Amino acid sequence: MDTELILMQLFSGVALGAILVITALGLSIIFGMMGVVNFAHGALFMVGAYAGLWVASLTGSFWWGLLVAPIMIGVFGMLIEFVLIRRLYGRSIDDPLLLTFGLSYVLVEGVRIVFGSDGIPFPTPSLLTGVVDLGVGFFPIYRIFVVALVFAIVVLLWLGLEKTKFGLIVRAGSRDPMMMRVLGVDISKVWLAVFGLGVGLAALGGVLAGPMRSVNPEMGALVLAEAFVVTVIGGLGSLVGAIIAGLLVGVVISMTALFAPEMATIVMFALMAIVLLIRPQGLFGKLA
Amino acid sequence: MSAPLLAVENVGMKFGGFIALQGVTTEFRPGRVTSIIGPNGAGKSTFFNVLSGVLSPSTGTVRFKGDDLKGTRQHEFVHRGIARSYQITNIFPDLSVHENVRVAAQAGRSRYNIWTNRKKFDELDARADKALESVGLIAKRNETAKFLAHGQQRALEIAIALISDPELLLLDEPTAGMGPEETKEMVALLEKLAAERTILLVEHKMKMILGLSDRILVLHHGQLIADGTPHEIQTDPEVRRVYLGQNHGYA
Amino acid sequence: MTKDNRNSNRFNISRRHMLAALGTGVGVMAMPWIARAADDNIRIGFPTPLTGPFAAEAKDQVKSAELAVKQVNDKGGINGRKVELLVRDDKLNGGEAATRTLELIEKDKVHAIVGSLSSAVQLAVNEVTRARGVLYVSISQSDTINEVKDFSKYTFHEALNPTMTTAAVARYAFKKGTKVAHLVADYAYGHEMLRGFKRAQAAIGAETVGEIMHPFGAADYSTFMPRLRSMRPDILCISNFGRDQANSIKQAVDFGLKQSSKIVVPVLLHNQRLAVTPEVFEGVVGGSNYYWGLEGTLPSAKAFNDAYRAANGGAIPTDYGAYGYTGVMSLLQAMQAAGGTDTDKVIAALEALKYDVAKGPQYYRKCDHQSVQSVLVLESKKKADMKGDSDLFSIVANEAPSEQVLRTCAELGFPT
Amino acid sequence: MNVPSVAAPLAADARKPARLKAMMTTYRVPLSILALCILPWLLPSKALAVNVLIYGVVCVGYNLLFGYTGLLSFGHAAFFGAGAYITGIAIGQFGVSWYLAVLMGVTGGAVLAFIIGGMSTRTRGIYFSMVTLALAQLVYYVALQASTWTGGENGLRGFTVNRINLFGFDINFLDPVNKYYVLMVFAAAALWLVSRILNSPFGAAIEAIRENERRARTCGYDVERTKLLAFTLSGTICALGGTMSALHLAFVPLESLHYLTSGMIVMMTLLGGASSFFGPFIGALVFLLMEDVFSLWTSHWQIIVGSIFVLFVLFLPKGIWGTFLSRVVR
Repeated sequence: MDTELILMQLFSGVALGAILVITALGLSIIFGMMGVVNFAHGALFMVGAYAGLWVASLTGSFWWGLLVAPIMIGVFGMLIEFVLIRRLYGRSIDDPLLLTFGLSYVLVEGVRIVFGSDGIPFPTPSLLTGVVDLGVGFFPIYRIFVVALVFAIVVLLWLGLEKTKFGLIVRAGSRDPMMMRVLGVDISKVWLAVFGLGVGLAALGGVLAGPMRSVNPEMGALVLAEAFVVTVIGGLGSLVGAIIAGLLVGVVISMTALFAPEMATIVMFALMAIVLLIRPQGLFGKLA
Repeated sequence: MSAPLLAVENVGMKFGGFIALQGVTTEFRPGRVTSIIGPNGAGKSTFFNVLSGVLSPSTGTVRFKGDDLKGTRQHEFVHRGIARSYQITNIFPDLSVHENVRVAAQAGRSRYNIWTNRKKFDELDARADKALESVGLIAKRNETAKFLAHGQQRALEIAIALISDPELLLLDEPTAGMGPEETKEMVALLEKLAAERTILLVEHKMKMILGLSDRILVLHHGQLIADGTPHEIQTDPEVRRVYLGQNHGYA
Repeated sequence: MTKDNRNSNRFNISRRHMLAALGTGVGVMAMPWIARAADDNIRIGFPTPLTGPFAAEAKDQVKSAELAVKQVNDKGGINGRKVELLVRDDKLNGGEAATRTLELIEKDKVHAIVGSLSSAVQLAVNEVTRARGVLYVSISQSDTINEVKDFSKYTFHEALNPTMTTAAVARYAFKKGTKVAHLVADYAYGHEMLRGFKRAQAAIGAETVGEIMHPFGAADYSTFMPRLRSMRPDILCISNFGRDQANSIKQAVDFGLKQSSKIVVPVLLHNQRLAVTPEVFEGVVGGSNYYWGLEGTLPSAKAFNDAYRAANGGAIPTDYGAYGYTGVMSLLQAMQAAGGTDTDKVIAALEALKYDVAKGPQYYRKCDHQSVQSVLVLESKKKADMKGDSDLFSIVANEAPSEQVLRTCAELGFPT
Repeated sequence: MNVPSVAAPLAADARKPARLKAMMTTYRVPLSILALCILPWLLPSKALAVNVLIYGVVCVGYNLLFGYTGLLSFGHAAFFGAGAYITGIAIGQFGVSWYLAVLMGVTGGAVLAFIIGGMSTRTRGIYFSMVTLALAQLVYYVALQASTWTGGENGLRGFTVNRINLFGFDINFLDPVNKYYVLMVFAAAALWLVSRILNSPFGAAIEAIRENERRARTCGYDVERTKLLAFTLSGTICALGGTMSALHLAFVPLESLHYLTSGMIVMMTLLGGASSFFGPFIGALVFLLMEDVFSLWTSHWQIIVGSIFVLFVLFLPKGIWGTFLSRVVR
């Protein structure tokens, strides 16, 4: 195995990890801040891909799709929170999980009705097609762009949460929603924004993954399992955990693909089982 | 002198940097009512949690009837004879009042029997009814627990703690949130209970404590600053300065 | 939610209300399900995955099957008995397919079953029909159905199998000394395709420079591309199916593999090509059972295409759609020859049948009931060369039907 | 959703529904079995009736953990699938007699449930659901890889049971009615077993844990061990359902291990009513009937089922049977 191959393999692991990070972040934000597990996260990832495709075909440019689709689906996410999830606060913590599970059926079938059940081509934007030779190997430009964009978003998110007033409210809200209400913060607005942000991130993951995989109604199912594994490894509700675990899982899958390709999918679950045995609360999580 | 029921040696509890308890050493004789008082944040609840196995102490040891409780899992405490009630009502909301107490009684006997019908254990039913009678809830036997009034739920809390016939009963602010009428009833109940078993009480109502307790411990900033009869505590200058503030009469 | 209790509400119900409620409850349960009148129609069960990733192929199959039934009914049916097609959704799941097949046999009393698109569904239906002696014409591509372990004397396999397609494609694409790299889906169907290619390579003398098994149904193939690229193959053989095929080809192109090597697949799927842009599939070579372009050379193909266009508003039949037609038509022709639906007579008729309904002469081999038929080799056209939206492929080869291409009966485990 | 208590004075005949309620609880097993007897004649096909029987058993077994212990597992398909696969392999590849194969399937499922339960009951709340989902997916991919045993994605076949002898009778198992009533014996046994477990002291313990885990611990229950036993018992019943499915279809699809099957089991249980004994069975019946009927009208039936499920979670969390019990029978 020459070093060029190892480097290329490592890079494709990081690129795969980037998508895992962005989806797991959305899941962790919603859970971390609201204690709600969004079982429709995979379906919204898929809806995001279709929205990106739809906007890109309307405007003729991938970039509009990349910008507009996550916002559009983020607002749709807010609608879901406002109309459906809001009614469940105060009830058993399983209810939002069950509701979003039923919702995923509706979303997948809805997309099948509107866009048909076959895959639709999501052309890689012309600017980003092709491969660049960085001397140490061939790297597809699109994946370099994905890694860069995800890195930028993660930094943006970190700044938003750590440095801004809104970020402070969101983090405090996750610790003690009752206290926030007492302090006169309209916690329901915060949750609306947080759910919209989480769903928007899932949609963004979908748009970014569109050109890499074919866009089809079933693409969400595997993504949901992947997002769960990454969130569990990282530690439920910990954003740092989601980022580190996402990259870790991406690289581990990629390296396994080098030596024992058929085990690539199993290794993800095996990794999670090991983490569970050693640290049930995950690498960065606090004991539930 | 009989061996101490509970011996606490140099017990300390640290949460990260914050020291909740420091160097607490004392003993509890069987058959007496001891109250623990102290301003909020003095470490009373933490001390209770250590004694009832919810927390294992950072330093020091707790001996119950001579043997060290270190490493004993929380659910085994009640089988050893240490039962507790909670400051915030902590009952089984959707089970009936009778079932609340019956299921607690059953924990001592048959926890993994998946075969015989539980109605066959009629002595458990009898014990449950007896406990309900002793706390005056027998009339509400078939009500759903969450529909009881606050005071009645506190009484149910005590019944649940009582059902395992504990030698040491830890009561965490049993009269919290109660009006004068209900408090009077609770005090009467506590007096009846004090005759049969050792009680450790955490409370804020001074008149009640002074009337009820044989002995009072005062905690301040996680340290035991006083230990004596109600009269000694009232006249102890250190306690007065720290806890009772400047006024000289009863609180 | 789970904390809610049974008797949390003291609604005061009188006896009358309560009896009424119980009455309606039982009434709903006892909705009289009208048993299907057992008339003298010939009923053919048609399980197909109307929901799921292959819904489009399934709808094509239903249209073609209905066309075949209509054509036979227009000519007076079979000895005057009308043919009826009972379409059921097997949801591409073996368990569902088995349940639907049981219903078709036990409740609807069907005389035969045609259908299934995935090999798991085909094997499930086969399991149910062979225990109950029901005729079954299966139209899903798989080698396993031919093997003696799964053999049923009531089952006829109308579709191609990987051995046939890979042999035809290899003969066209491989030369002596060609360096071939394999990317294979790690499941039964993938292994069958790899085995077929290896068999053909041995005959031609093409050399395998590397093999990568990728997880079945994986979405991301980027992790395999660097290694494939490092093998510097002349030909990259991608042996998987459906969405896996579209994804892997797209990502191979992303990683620039098409610059250095030609991409070859065992089966080129009409709808998967539509799911990806022409540029991605450009130059990809693969096998197929049917392409509407055959109408230029084959009268039966022309007749089928025209009848299909007439019945479906000008739409052309796809590869998997054609299986619905050839499967049902071969069964009906056999029933006509046997003069009815007597199972043993129809089996004998099928074994002796010579039919050319859409793609040239075909017949069923005696030992494993595999339909010996021609195999097309197609190449995906550049966008510029396409004369219309459906003009996806050019026919680069048409292997005449021959048993040499198949595994011998002995190889399959049948006593010779 | 606690309904505000109506302060109407307790009328004389209000006690009658209470007595009816008590009667329905004590005789729930005989009543359920009576319902099972008439079931095949009410449904469009016997094959559907057997499926209702199978998923009814699976859901009632699953509800022992979900409705009664309050643990939402998303991995019980692993035990359903394991039961089916082990039975199929035992009959097909080892020529074991069918009832021994069923026993092996159930034991195998129980062992798997103990292992996965051991790992997952260390976590709590939402974490538990995610962990069970991921561990069951691990079993799915292992089954996919072990294709020499399980047939991989082609599914397991080659173990059709044509005739069986039950208590000396030689029964043609291919006949739909015979098959239904033979499998009904298993279903009745499962319902009886679950009912006994719920009535036992252990049944009271798991309900206490559902109500208030902290208090149960302080009352002296070893919560982890009790949860593990509940998890294993519910996994065992699901495995029994799996063995029945293997006998019924003579085929085991790989999808039987997928988390979408676990999701379907949760949906059926909640639709029927997780706070009642027989509710999950009703849920399985209604779900499969809806699926059978709607899929004839439109291939997009899943959008209807999904929407109905969302509405139930929102407005009728006690499910069809739970709401019926609380509204009509009080």
